[in-house]
Amino acid sequence: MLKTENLRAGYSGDDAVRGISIEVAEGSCVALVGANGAGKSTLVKALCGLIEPRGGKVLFGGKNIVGLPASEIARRGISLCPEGRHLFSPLTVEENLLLGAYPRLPSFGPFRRTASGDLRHIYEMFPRLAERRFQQAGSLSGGEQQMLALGRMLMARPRLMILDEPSMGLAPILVKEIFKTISSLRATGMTILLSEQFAKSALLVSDRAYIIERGSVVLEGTSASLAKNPAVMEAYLG
Amino acid sequence: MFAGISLGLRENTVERIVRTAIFIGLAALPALWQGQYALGLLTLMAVYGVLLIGLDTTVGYLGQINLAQAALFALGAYGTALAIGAGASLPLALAAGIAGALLPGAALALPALRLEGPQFALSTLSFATLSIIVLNECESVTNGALGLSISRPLLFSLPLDATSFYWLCLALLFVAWEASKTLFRSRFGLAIEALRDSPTATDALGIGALRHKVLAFAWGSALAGLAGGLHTMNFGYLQPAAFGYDLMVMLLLGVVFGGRRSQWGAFLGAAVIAMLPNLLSNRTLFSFLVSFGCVLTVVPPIRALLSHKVPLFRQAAPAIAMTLAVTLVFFIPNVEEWRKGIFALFLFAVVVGFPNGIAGAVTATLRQFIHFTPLPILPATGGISSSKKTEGIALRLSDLCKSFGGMRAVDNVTLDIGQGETLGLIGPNGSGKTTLVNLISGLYTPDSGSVEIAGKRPVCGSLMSAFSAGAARTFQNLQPFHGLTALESILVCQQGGGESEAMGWLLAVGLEGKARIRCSGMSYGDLRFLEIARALSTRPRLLMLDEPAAGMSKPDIARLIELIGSIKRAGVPILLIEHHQNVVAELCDRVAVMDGGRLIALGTPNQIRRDPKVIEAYLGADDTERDNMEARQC
Amino acid sequence: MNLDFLALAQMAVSGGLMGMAYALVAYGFQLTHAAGKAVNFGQGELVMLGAFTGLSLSGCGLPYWAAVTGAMIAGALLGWFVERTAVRLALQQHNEGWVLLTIIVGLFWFSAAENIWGREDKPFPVPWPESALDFFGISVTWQELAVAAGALGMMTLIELARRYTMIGIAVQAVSADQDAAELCGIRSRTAISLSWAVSGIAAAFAGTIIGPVTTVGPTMAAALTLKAFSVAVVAGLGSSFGLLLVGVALGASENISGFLLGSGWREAPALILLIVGLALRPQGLFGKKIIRKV
Amino acid sequence: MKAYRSILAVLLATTFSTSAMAANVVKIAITGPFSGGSAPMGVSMRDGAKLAIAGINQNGGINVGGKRMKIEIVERDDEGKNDRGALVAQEISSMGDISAVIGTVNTGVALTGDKYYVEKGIVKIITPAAGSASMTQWSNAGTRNLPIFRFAAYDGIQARMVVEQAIKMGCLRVAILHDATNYGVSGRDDLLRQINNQGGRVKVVTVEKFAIGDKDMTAQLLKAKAAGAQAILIWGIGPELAAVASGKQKLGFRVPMIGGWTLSMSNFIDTAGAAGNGVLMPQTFIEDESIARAKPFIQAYHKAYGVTRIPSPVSAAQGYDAALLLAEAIHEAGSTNPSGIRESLENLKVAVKGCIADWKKPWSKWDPSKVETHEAFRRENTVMGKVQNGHVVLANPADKIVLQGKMLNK
Repeated sequence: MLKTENLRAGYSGDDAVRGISIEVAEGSCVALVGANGAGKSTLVKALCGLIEPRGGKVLFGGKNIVGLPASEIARRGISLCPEGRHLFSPLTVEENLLLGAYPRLPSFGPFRRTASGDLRHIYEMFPRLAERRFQQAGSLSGGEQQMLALGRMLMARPRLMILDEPSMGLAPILVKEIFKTISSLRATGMTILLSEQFAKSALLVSDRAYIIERGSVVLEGTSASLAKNPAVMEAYLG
Repeated sequence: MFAGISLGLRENTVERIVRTAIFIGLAALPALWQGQYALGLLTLMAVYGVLLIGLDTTVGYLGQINLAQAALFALGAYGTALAIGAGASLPLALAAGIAGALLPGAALALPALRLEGPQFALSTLSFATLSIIVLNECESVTNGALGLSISRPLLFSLPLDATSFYWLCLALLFVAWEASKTLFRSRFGLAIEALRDSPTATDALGIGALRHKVLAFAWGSALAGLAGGLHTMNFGYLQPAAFGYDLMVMLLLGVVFGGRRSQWGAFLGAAVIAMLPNLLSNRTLFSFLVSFGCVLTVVPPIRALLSHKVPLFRQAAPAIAMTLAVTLVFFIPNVEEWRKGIFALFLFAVVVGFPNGIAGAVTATLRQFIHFTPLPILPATGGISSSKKTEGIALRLSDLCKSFGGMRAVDNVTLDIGQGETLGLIGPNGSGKTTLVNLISGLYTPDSGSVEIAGKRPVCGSLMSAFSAGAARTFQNLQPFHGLTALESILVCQQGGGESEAMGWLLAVGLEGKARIRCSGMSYGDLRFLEIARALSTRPRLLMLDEPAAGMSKPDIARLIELIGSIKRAGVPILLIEHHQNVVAELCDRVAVMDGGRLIALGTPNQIRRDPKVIEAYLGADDTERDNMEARQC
Repeated sequence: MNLDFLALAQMAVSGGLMGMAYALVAYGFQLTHAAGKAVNFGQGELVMLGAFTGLSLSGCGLPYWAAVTGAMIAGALLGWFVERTAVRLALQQHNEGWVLLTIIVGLFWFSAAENIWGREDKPFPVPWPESALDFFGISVTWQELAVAAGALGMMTLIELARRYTMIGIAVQAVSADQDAAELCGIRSRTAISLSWAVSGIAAAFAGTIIGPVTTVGPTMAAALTLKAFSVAVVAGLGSSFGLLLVGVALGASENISGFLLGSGWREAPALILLIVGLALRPQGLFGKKIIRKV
Repeated sequence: MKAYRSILAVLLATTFSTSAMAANVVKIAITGPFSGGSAPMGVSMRDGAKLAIAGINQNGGINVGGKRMKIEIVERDDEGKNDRGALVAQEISSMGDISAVIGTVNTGVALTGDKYYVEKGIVKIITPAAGSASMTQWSNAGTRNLPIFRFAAYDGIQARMVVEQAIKMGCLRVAILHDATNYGVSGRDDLLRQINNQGGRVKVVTVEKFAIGDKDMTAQLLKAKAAGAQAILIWGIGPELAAVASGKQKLGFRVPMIGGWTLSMSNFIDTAGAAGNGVLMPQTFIEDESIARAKPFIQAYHKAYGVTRIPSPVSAAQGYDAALLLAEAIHEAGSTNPSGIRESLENLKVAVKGCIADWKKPWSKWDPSKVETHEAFRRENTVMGKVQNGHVVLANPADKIVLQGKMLNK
């Protein structure tokens, strides 16, 4: 479904992503694992069009999407839950969720009614959000914010979900909860690309994984095999 | 593309030669281009030159939109006029003009320069309006709206005719130019340059933003006062209404048009705003200029078309504007009525076409064609040495807390760093490490708890205070001074000491070969080393390195380890945030681990490596521990 | 004493009602600042062009409301044009050029208006009577009421659209976090252009409601823009309620200080307060504190 | 490239054509604000003068020493700004071939710029700027052989008429309102001087100021009302005057409003609407086609510029007559030499039939102690006008004879 070929990207200065080729098959969950600063976030941003790649290709459903604006890529079905969540903090929880479904909703008129089915679905999944639906997103706690970010992404009914460091900045107990949600999503047959610094958890929920170090893929394979590979551990602590 | 010509001269020397030649030419011009009008224009240009060099200190060097310059100009003009009315001699009258602008300018600068962007613009605008109101209303002093008429006083009992007055203005312009240039080449100027690029970094490195800004503003005001004095003597009649919004906008346009952060730019801008609106009254010249401008602007889009690209709107916009201007010039019966509109189109084309102004565009072109001899590099002295060793504790944090919104970013952290100790701070992304450094260095004010650096308690939330206590830091997201060279970046940070000492610091981090390269052109890894050199040059009592190895290549990391090792050997206590475990393992005496804002472990690198809590924090939870989670959901 | 008190009340009421017009133009600043961190320094020219368009349309025999609608459409186009030609270019070049480009575009509008509509001030005909109403000794003209009601109505309308239509919420999302909005499939450029168009509508509408008071001429809005800019910055470029409050307070304070100190000084106290106030609270009275990140 | 070459050709052609013709033309400069706030006056003045000049050129030009010379106009927009005005004056005075200058609306511009004409001895006719200072500066300096003439009812005359009118209407307690510009403040001073001349008969109860752009005059009017003013004497321009008139109406403050000639401009009359009725001002010209003398000019102006009303009729008429007077002076001088023109302006032999009056020797030899020597208008050829239903009419119908009249003998 998604395929990159020798993708290069970066901000000012050197490339942070130095020629990465990955593949995500329909219905699978693929993890990008690597330490902070390995280039995972840059890769993910390049996939979604938030930064323009310096070289290489991104094929989504067989079409090259390099150079399209992020909003266009989002409309084609790639949904990113960005690192640091990036909620619309002055807006309410419900508005945040509605915005997730923005391309489908009427600009004027009864948008809430149009989206009510999806909203109900999200609120069932995250009851905490239903309780706080009219609260400002910025006033939520870290875990709730992450749930909202996930919820917002689900509202888009994406073909491919990309989660960038969903565990970042959360207490361990909340991290567990997030991973539980991810694995339940995966169970519904959603295609997921997960970028994660916590190798163990990431390898547990994914089918395949790529270990990234300094902008390049250093290891790839099924998650089960990688989990047993001592080199993975090495990539972190050594 | 071009080999370029090598002149065998330094850029600075060439600039000075060209400038002197131009001034001599300008001084001789009245002999060739005769008439009162020519003199009037040239004098106005010289006066505006002084004024715009002053305005450029805020608009260019400080990077703030200053709308008070026209009012300061007015205050200077009135100062001079009143002094002349009281019988002052010419130099004294000019001094009165300078004082007339400088004092209110400094009074404005103190509150206004704490602000930025629209807020700064608005407070200067308010000041400007207020000044005009005062000039208008204090009729007993300023004669209000009726205006003041004065005649030009004698210069040392010599009467000044129009030509000699022009020479006087020209001479003062030269002095103002040279003085500004010298000022902005000095450490003061470097500091101004640095604080525009990153006020956070300048404050954290003890350069001090506000002090420098106020001084720069005061200098700009003094020049406005001088220009005002000259203006009074030039026209001999003053009216408050002449210094309103229109003049302000015109001055601002002049600076941008000419090119910011350059005396050349201010001079060219002055020439344009003094001459162009007046010269454009001449229809022939007008048509010629506009047509010529039009031809110039169609070059980029045609070039784009020739290389089979659709020209960008940015490239095409100036051409569209100029074509419209040409259409107006040749098809409107009364051009004089459309003068302002055509002038606007002209300006639009220049501002879009040359975002760095005329001076910026010309300099860039010249640098392409001409190779100047680079400045010499002095031998290095000094370097990392163990100069400051005190007993006791380098850093003590007690019960430090900070939350943002609902998130506790730092939660009850208590930590000590001993003298000469290197403490590693690790933890997953978002665990609060950088927030902790921001609290120590005074960028954030803690919600509760206290920070003690080398025995002193800095004022909470003040970068400068933490710096004076001895803390110096680098930044996770680089805060380089883009406009400065590597050498200048060090010079501006070090407290005294000359170029050779600065070279010593560069040598210590291995950047001695890149001393004359601008930060904007340096690689990421080099900038990381430069930030360390910057922090070192302040001779800190506590060095905080925030992810120094992030984004570095393997050989660079090896160099970094060596560098931090030598700093450590010199006895400087270090707080090191790092993800690369090998860096931490090799350098740190102790390691602290943060997770979710809390300190979860503290010990030697080996202890930490084996700590199950740490391993879990890094590798993430096991799904096996369900019970925990279910307990929470109930 | 009694007369003085009544006079002060009269001043405060007239000033406050006109202050609503400041708030409306300031609202235009706020809209564009929220969307793209830029404001139009040529907003006064949009106010003026809106008024002229309205005048020309009603000169063509259109009824007042149709003329106002036409002016608003023109305002939307002009606002969009300024964003497209000037602001976006400057922001692409990453400098403060947008300030100058908006001033320059304004200068061009000014010259164009002088040549198209002439240089004199013209009256703007209105459907309401010229007489005044009397409330407990304070007289209020229909015109003043119309300005206040118009400003309030326009702001309410835009604010409702911002809060209760999907497109309005999307524009707010773009102001809050442009990248995140893009990720939701919102075309942020379009949203920003839309904000500028709405800001142009507010400006043009302001032109048509103050036109009858100020008369319509090329220089009609110069003073108004500066005051509106002050209102926007003092209120904090983030709160529409704050704008109204500050606008009314500024209008009233000007009139009262003009009455007490002499009319030449009418703006002085507000200006001093403004400098001091900003020094103490840079983010504005109703603004949120900005956290520096490194 | 081709386009560029053709543009170049046009440029060259214009350069050569102007220099080739230069010998056979009289060059006259017209300066004033043609853009910005005072543009209505500047443009009307310019267009009036151009109308006169076009008429002269149609008849073959001026007979200068037996040679028919056409008049060429150099226009310069001073934008109403002093600095720009000074530069315009410098430019014109250094052109070398300018015979005379007509113009200036803003007194400040005259104060900054006129000295350059005086230095070069270039003749300038100031119109319609009425501020006293633009002439008194020369009498104060004791300048000899002054080449500056004024063709406007200067504020001294106007102020006197305004004060006399107030007395005539029995308003002995007056409030003075004026704008914060040079024009308004000097008008205020003239009014105070004239009131002083009346020897304590009239009492000024309050003096209030307003800024350009002020639309709410409640404060000033409330103060005037509280002080018991019986009339408002006002000096200002255009929309602010209208704001005062509407403010008066709003507060129910029904006292006469009398002020300078600018109250006759359309930007006051149209804006004030019904509130403007009854407002009085001195006039030198009224756009009224029933006045036989004015009719041809009014019709010609309307036709030439495609308008149904002149933006500032007084400025236009004064510009027209000033140009006629100048042409006659050049003819009588028999040369385009400025000093000759100055002398013949001071001793005009033939009465010039203008649209305001028949001008018979309007000026005389400059005497620094008497500004009247270079002032064309007298109390006698200025009338009181009144706003009535959107038009200016004569306040005193008997004055019609003044506007019709063939007077002005010295």
